[in-house]
Amino acid sequence: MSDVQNRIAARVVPHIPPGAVVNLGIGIPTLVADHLPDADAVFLQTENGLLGVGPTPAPEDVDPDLVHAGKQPVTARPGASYFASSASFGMIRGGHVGIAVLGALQIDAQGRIANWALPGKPVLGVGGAMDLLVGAKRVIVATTHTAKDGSAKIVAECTFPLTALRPVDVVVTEAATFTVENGELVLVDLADGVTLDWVREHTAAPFRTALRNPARHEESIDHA
Amino acid sequence: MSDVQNRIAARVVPHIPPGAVVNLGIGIPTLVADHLPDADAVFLQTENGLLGVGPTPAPEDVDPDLVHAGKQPVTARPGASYFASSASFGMIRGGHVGIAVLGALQIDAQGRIANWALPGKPVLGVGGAMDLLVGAKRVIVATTHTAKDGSAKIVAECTFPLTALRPVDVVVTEAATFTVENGELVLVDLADGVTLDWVREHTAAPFRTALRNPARHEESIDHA
Amino acid sequence: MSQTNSATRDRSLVRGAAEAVALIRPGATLMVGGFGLVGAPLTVIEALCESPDARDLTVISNNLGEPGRGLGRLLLEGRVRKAIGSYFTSNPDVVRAHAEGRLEIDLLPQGTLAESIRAGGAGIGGFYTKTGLGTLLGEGCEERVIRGERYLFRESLHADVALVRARVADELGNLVYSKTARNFNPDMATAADLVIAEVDEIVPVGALDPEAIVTPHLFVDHLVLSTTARGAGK
Amino acid sequence: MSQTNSATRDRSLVRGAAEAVALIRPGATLMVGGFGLVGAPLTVIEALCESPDARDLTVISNNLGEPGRGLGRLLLEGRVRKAIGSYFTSNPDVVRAHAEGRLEIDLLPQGTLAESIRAGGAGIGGFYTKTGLGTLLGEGCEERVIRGERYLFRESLHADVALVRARVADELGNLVYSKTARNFNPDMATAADLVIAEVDEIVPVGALDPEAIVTPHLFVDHLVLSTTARGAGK
Repeated sequence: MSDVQNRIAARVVPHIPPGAVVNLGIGIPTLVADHLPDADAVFLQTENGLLGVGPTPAPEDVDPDLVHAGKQPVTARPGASYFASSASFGMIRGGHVGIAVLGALQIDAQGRIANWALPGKPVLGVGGAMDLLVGAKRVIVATTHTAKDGSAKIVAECTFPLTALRPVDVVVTEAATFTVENGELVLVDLADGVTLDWVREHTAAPFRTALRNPARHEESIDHA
Repeated sequence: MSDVQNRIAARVVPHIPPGAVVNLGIGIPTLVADHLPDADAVFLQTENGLLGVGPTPAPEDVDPDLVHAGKQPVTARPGASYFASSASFGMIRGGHVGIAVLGALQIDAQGRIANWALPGKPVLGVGGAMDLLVGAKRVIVATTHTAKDGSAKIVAECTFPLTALRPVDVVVTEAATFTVENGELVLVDLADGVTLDWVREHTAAPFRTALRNPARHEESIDHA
Repeated sequence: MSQTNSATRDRSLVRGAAEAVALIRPGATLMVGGFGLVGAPLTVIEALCESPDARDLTVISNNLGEPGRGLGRLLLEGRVRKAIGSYFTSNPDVVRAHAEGRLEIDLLPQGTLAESIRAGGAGIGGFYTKTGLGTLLGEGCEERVIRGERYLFRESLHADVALVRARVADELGNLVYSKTARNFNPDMATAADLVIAEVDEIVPVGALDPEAIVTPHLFVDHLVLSTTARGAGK
Repeated sequence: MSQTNSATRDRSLVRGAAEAVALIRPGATLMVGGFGLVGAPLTVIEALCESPDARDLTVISNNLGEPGRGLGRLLLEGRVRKAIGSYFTSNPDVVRAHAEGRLEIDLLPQGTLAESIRAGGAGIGGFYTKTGLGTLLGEGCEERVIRGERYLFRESLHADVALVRARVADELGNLVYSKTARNFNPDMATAADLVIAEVDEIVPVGALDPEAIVTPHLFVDHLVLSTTARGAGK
């Protein structure tokens, strides 16, 4: 994974309190596990049926029956439990997973996201994305600020199919962090070296600015 | 339990094939277990969460955490399993229990039964009766032929509240056995010493007669 | 108890029974595990009977205990306003309280009760069952034909607090049960905002087989050590 | 294997893979366990690929295997008419077959898929979930407001045959699973008329802990010993 992706993952960590039950989506969200300062204090749930996901095993310790939702080998921590898919999604839909960290293709001005389908392409995969977005108590999006072509991912209205009507709670990018409050995006943090102007330029949705630590950005330089 | 009740229970046994998964209701149905020639070949399910109910334990072996749906102590056979109430009724409603043996207050001419409430009294208990009647693949009623006051239990129409719209498959009394075929009761067996006239006199619903072993009843005497 | 996990280091789940039930407010809806007294959290219920705020309660439970025991005592203490369950006739006190207008009762088929609780815990708003169709208990329920067969709609159930009984917990709150004392407990543990589990024993994290844990710890908020012998109510 | 039970004396559940899949008729609806190849009954699927009657199938499974492996091979053999699942994009053969009109696809959110199967096994005709509301996958679903919140109706799923993968069976057919290879298998084992379980090992009756059995034997019709190493598909 790239440096940018790891920086995004690291920026998610302060939003995860000790003791939280967390489901990490595929992609950047998966990297969050590596950045938790005390991994032992967070309980990772994976929707294919495990609470208590541990670190990636050494190649010689891989158990083919032990994978996360991205189908990559994992381990199980002490105190872990296994369960069937219906029970796993019962946990998720029933509001028993505290935090879901998800990727996104687009985020709209109300904090709703599109992360499962592309417009005009056949719709052949969704997995657990919709259930996680509907059911998790808090949802954090971890995404690059812009798409590969440089276009904004945070847009006034999603042109890609929505994953759910439920808005997310926090959007974390390599450049900025937004919370979603009363149906609007609020910029609460800029990454070191990122200016408000850069964020304005690369964000295609209106947002309110309420930086939690504005002093830190007084002398910020342009985003590389 | 009385001699009559045990005779009824014994008359149910031929209707239970080896290997069957059977739920026995409270009362006379519970006695069926004692009459199974090879109890090992039948799997008793109890809706409070056990497949593989074994015989009543000796008083010194009673485990307060191990009871059947009538809340009496039981044992568990080798190969038994425990499960939650939702899973237990999933089995029942989902058609995975082969046979339910239930008691009845009334049986109507179509084979529908009333076994959970009395007319004009507050309705304060139903338990698993409705689920068993709706879900079991086959339902056998085990009941005395007449009520305590001598009135018929098999009636043209139930005056007591129905337990379900689903008709039962077999009605076994101390005197007679009826099957339910195409919405009508069919008398298929008379107990030793019971005449067809006795059954006609004590049955208040129309029924067709198709005795499987009529010769046995040619010289039958009156029911004591 | 060993201290193998920072979450348990930071915050033990273990509470005294009185401390745990003090979280229950007047007018609360409770789910209480057990089939009669089997698998009922008797220590927690006893504490509830002593708690001044535990009044005007709605209790979702298969039965209301036995006369003067378990939930039967809570009823006699005048704390229960309404009971939702499947079989109340075995406790004459319940029949009397209902006849005298002191207790509202909502009767459900046992399977519908279990499924409603399971649905409530799993984020399912309601479901269709054949059970109760054409009976007194189906009156007023919406009907729907699915694949040519008639079903009744039932809403899911949810509670403010669930009181459950397990055999063993680990320090994280993972639960395993004992035989038919399991009954409604695992379902109820999923369907309330706050879950208090009464257990015989608390073992270190890692002592339970991950394949055999019935209630994963994310459902459990507090653990209370049982001081009531199993079968004490029999 | 010991012979401790007259039911097993009378009738062993063990079948050869070919013998077991010969029960599957053309046009059948199959549920097949597994999350990708993890927990998929690969030995049974291989036999299915050799069975002349296994054609025109509807397959309910989270995915259709991987290219040429597991259900992916069944697809390449031209046996699958329709797939119902949640994630098909990981197998390019599925995308191609769909684009070329050779494969009908019904896509469900993964939780809705799991719940539909569980409901089908539990005699529930349908249920209400919030998942999918306001999305492409919710189009055409009936909506209902329950306690002030919007839900979508979903019908339950049922199959003619379920092919599941467990770690160990006892001779009666009780099943326990292996870690995350459990996934859809226990739900599917409840939701089909005929259930064929592929297992690594068959142990005598009584060898499994009654508290830890995940699939009670009444759900299981036939056992097939796996000849495919776990992870063989990886």
